[in-house]
Amino acid sequence: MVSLDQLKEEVKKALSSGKVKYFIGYENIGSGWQVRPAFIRQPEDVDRLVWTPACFHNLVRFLHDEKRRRAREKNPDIRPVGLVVKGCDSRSINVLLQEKYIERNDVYIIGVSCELTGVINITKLNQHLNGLKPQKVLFGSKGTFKVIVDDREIEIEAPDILADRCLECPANFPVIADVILGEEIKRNPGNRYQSISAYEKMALDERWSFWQQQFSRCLRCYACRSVCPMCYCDECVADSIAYAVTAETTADEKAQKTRWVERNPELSENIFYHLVRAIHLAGRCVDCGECERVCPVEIPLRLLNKKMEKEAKELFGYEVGFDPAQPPLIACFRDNDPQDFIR
Amino acid sequence: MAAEFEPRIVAFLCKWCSSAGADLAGVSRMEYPPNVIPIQVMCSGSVSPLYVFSALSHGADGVLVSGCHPGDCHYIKGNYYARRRLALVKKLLEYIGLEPQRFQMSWVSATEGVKFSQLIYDLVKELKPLGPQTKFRRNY
Amino acid sequence: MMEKTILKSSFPQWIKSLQSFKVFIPKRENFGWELSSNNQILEIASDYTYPVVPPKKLIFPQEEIFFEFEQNPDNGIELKEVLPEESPQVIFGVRPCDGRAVEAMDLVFGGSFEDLYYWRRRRQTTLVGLACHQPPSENCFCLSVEGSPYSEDGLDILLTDLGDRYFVKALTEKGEKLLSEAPSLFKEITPKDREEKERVHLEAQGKIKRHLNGARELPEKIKAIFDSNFWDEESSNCLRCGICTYLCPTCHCFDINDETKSLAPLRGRRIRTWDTCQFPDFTMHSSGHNPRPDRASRLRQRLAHKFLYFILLYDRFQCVGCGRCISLCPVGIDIIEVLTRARNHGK
Amino acid sequence: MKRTGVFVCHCGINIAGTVDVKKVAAELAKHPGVVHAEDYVYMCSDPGQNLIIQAIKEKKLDSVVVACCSPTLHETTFRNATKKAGLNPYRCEIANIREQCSWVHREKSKATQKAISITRGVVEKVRRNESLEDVSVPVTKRALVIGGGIAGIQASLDIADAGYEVILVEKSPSIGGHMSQLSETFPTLDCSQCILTPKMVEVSKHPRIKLMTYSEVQEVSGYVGNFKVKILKKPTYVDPDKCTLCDECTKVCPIVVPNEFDMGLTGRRAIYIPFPQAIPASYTIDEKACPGMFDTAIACGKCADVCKPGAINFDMKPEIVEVDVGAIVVATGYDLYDKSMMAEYGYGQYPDVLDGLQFERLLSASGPTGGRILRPSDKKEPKEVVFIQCVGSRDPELHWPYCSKICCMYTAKHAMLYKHHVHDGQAYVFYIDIRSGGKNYEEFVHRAVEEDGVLYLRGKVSRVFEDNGKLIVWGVDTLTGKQIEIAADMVVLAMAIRPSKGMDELAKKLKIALDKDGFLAEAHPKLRPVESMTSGIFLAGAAQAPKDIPEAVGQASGAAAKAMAILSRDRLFHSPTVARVIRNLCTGCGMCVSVCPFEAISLKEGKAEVNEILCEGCGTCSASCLRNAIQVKNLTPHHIQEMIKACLGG
Repeated sequence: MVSLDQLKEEVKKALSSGKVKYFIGYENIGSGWQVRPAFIRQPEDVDRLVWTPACFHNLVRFLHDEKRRRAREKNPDIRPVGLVVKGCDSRSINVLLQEKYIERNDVYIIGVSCELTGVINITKLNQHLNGLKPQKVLFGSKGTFKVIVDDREIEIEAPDILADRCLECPANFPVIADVILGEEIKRNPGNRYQSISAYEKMALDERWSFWQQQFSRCLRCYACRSVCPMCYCDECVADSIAYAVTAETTADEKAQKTRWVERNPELSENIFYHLVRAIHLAGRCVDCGECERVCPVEIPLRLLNKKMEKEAKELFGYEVGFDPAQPPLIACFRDNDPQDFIR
Repeated sequence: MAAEFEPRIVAFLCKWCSSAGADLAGVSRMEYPPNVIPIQVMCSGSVSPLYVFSALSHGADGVLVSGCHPGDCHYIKGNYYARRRLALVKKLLEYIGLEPQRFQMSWVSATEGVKFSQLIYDLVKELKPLGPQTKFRRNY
Repeated sequence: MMEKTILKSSFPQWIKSLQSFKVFIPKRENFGWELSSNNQILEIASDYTYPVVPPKKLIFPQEEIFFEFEQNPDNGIELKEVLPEESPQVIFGVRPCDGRAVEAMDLVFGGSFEDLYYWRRRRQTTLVGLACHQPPSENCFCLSVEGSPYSEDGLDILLTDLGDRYFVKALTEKGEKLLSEAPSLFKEITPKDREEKERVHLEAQGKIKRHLNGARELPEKIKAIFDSNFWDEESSNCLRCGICTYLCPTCHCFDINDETKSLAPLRGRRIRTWDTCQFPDFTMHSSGHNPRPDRASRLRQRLAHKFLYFILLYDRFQCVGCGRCISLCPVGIDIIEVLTRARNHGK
Repeated sequence: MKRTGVFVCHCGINIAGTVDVKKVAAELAKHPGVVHAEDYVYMCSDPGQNLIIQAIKEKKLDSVVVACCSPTLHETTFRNATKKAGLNPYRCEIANIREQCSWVHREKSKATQKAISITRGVVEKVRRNESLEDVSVPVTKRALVIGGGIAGIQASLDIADAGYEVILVEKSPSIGGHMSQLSETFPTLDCSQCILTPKMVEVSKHPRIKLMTYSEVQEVSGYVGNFKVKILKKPTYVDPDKCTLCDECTKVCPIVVPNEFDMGLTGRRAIYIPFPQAIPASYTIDEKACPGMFDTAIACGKCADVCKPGAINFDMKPEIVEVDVGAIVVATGYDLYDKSMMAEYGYGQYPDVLDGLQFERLLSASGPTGGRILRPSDKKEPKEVVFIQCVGSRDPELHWPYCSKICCMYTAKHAMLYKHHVHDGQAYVFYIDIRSGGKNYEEFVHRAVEEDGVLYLRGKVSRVFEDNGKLIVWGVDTLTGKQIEIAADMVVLAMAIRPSKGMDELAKKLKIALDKDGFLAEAHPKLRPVESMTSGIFLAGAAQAPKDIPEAVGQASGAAAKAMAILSRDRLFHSPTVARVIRNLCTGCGMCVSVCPFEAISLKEGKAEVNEILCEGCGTCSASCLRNAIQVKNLTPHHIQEMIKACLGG
């Protein structure tokens, strides 16, 4: 079991020793059971911290803000930022290291083991509770969740309400950390590609009609991109809502900016945007599932990223985020990469 | 009677092998259907997935990327990167529901004029029955 | 003003009678409720809450074509006006907050300059409100922003669910016209109907859990703390996505772009699309200077627009308390909490 | 608004026969930004070019598209014309409507439509082209030659004679290479040492050659015209300036190890001079063999005791020398294929089974036997000697598929010289076929057969084994189909030629490629045989492929000439269509650095930086960049997108 007290203790130590600039963990939203990222700046604030099955957020994403802040400030405080990370989150740190976006000592990592569980899926929880409103959602004893409803305690087997990504997780233990809380417990690996198998089996037109429906309701609010630990580009090639323009940018450079996707939210543009995102995440996505979770119209974005994850593994033997020293998927090749599709 | 559907194919040809192979097809007067619009690039390795998506979005019925055979790349290894990158693109497009015939890759060397001309024949033949590509095409 | 009742069993017939309208009714989708015009649905589901994407999208769509342009043979450019098509529409199930939101948008797109495209759609739209029995979300706080679960503002009709029937209050001519499409279905009200309706309204009011106290003090307070670092801390986990604004029923900011369809001859169109103050490029100047360069200034803009500028302009809040921005924020930024802390800041 | 001119060539009827060129010009005239469009029968002719020049001047064109044949034919022509008209040549582009259109289609309307689409695309490209100037860098007028065999010696002398400084690096203590081990050379049978030694001396005396023996290239960075090379100078522990070559040291040295110069047929001391004519003429202490070099071993120091001039210095340390050079010639030579791979021929088991170089040493007057042919086992003169060709070569299943090229000739020479020494002896040669292409080579082989009675047997040897003091050779004569058994006194194996040991690592340091057999890969097998794929690095001698002395010398002179072509210039110029980094967008992820085949990109302060001299403009970096932060000038993603739009929009 991950001990919250121990977590608080570690964070307090890191803050009071001045080792970290600030610490990002999770706190409850109001008095409810849901949580949000919490920025802890003072040792006395560590009591805000929680560790529950609702800690979905991949906090690694906030390193982008820190990097941008450093670039803006004249004499930035370059102490590391402290983070709580799960196994998947830790792999996204490895990808950022691999891509030299951050250095190892930019981040102080408190890794937490997901042990036999992980994070929950709210829809599954609501379905399970059949209309009842939970007051608290906690980790139970081995492999269960404890949900408090109407002051009663209900024990739920983890697989019943676990997020899909957790069911398909290749490593429930942080692969990089300064401190690790909880035990490394090998979990029975399920089918890592379970969620996409049904779609792979569909007939082509059936698949198209599925995806057409999904993409046509995209609002292009860019929450998927904004929450993604890998989407750190200052200017997105697909459709930028931020332009990396400075006083030094020449008129030519501005004129040469390519607009691949128009701003209109029609199907063609939505598809283009999501295709670019999927292909740019190939070999980089750690399946933290955040894009899918935040989508207000619930486009199943994981299905895209998971497909790319599977192809990278099956075609090129490539696994994401376990080794920060490996070359990026598309920046390397093997002489015998498959080419049966080439005429 | 309505005219037969004529697919429009955008072909990204590497300068040193495939475009030279297409030139050889020309020099040898090997006829092939006029449905392909060649865009010469320096190397198949320079073909970004964005180019493929863009061609589809602008209404191409088919996209071809053609480079040097493995080991023959003028730039030593550009085609190996292309092969890996575009394999993923192909998988992705098909997963979304695009007909596999609509995005193709080939190795055509500077001596393979015959192969190039045959390839275009085949592509056109495969694309005709599919009709226009409307899935990714812009509507306005 | 006309008050009637209609049996729920007659409701489908009413819908069917609206042949000359495009009718939108809430439909359950896997991601939540959507206003759908697929002609299949003839009643409002009893567990309907509110649509994820508010009704504004039917009046102020995410994409509006202004005009098309085309090069003519003598190389001049011809413009062709594109206007929203003539098609009267009825939206059923508009929650009172969303109705008030439309009224707020009317102020923005009306006044001394009327937005042609907005009003063409707006005038063709009949909003059939549905008073809340239950707060549609746990984050509802309409009472704090001068609204209520049975507010009539902006609506053409307000329905109140009385179990087997709806209490129907036609508020405008447009509303009355809708009733006249099937007059036989509507019954005269009885005092009991009215009594019951009042009870439902009051009960609903009592069920609202969340409150933003002292909202009218906020304009002054926001001014006072405008330059403080309060906003930095509050925005520290903001992702700069567009959820809070795109799904806000009152947010109405837009961007205008030209899209080229072909080069020879030159053909294209000018379109308006939603935009949001939460995107960094919203205030980006071509020089590279951005007057709102960070998340703090963007969060402040969103709240100041709703609780300061709008009040100065129109003497009302630009927030209707629907709570969507709270429920949907991926990182739990809660407008009630932020404003409450703002009010208490420095105390 | 851009002002583009479009010129459509008829190419006689080559284009106009299938494409309605008038229509192409008329349609393009309507394209936005096109202010001039015309057609002409032969655009590449002088009048045609003049039309372009005139239009540029009169209509103030800022970009030009010529719709004509393939750019491989006339791009340069039209760019020169553009330049003549005062417009930057990179503002001219070619639309290929002949090879890729008119010549391959029949239906005129469709071919015309296609020509219009192609030309539209190119118009959209050219109007976004920048005016570019060739990039240039200064040149360090000094060459590095790696390898001190005959190829390296020749290249060094040629370059130095032309007036440039040369640094010649040799890993062993003396230059000379394998040629110094040879007895006589085919087909003239002149003494190898006699023709080599004067060249070695010339190297040592040349004022512009800096000779660094017992040295190895450790690190290479930079690029053509501007390489930075770190050279490790290993300690010899003997000061060559003090050494008088008195040879007292070797007499007292207690350690004997196999002598590599004699291919292990004799021994040498731990302190040694490789051979009497070695350059530099000095001794070296083999630190791997000398016990005095290790703290833990018994200190010996006997050599130092007897060295009167005090030339021995045990405190000598390895030294790293850094040099700047403008060009590099790689001439690292060959080694023989490892004989232990040939168990069926009994090598290593039987002392009288030798390889070609060992037999050279037996033939050499300075060799272990003073030039007499004696069996290593019993020092008796062999009366029956079997020579086996293609050992390890031309054997794709078990060994190497290629022909080692020189073995036919040297085996003929060996057999002939054997007969000259042992008149009553019999030489047999097993061969697959005889390859004697080369001046006077065929005649030479005939002399061996006809004048010296060498018996050539066409076939392969299956086994060699010892029986009763004789080496029994089993083989088949494939001409007669008969089994052959020869009881020989000596067997000489013509081993395959392999690249010298350590060359693969050197190639990595130089960032040059190897071919499938491990030799250095040339840039083009026919047209660029002395160049590597890396600009400024040239290949000479057997490191590139097996070759004989005249070929190695010839290639060395070729490589030297190529190197001099660089060194003779003050600055190098290079096509400007290279990659450029948009620094605002670059996050320094380094993907472009990994994919660049030319090592042209590096990370500086967290951003990619392109070395414009090394960049070949292939664009692989650009496609790998997730942010389009690196783009090839005049073929940016923006260019491509606008081309796509224009091609499909018509």
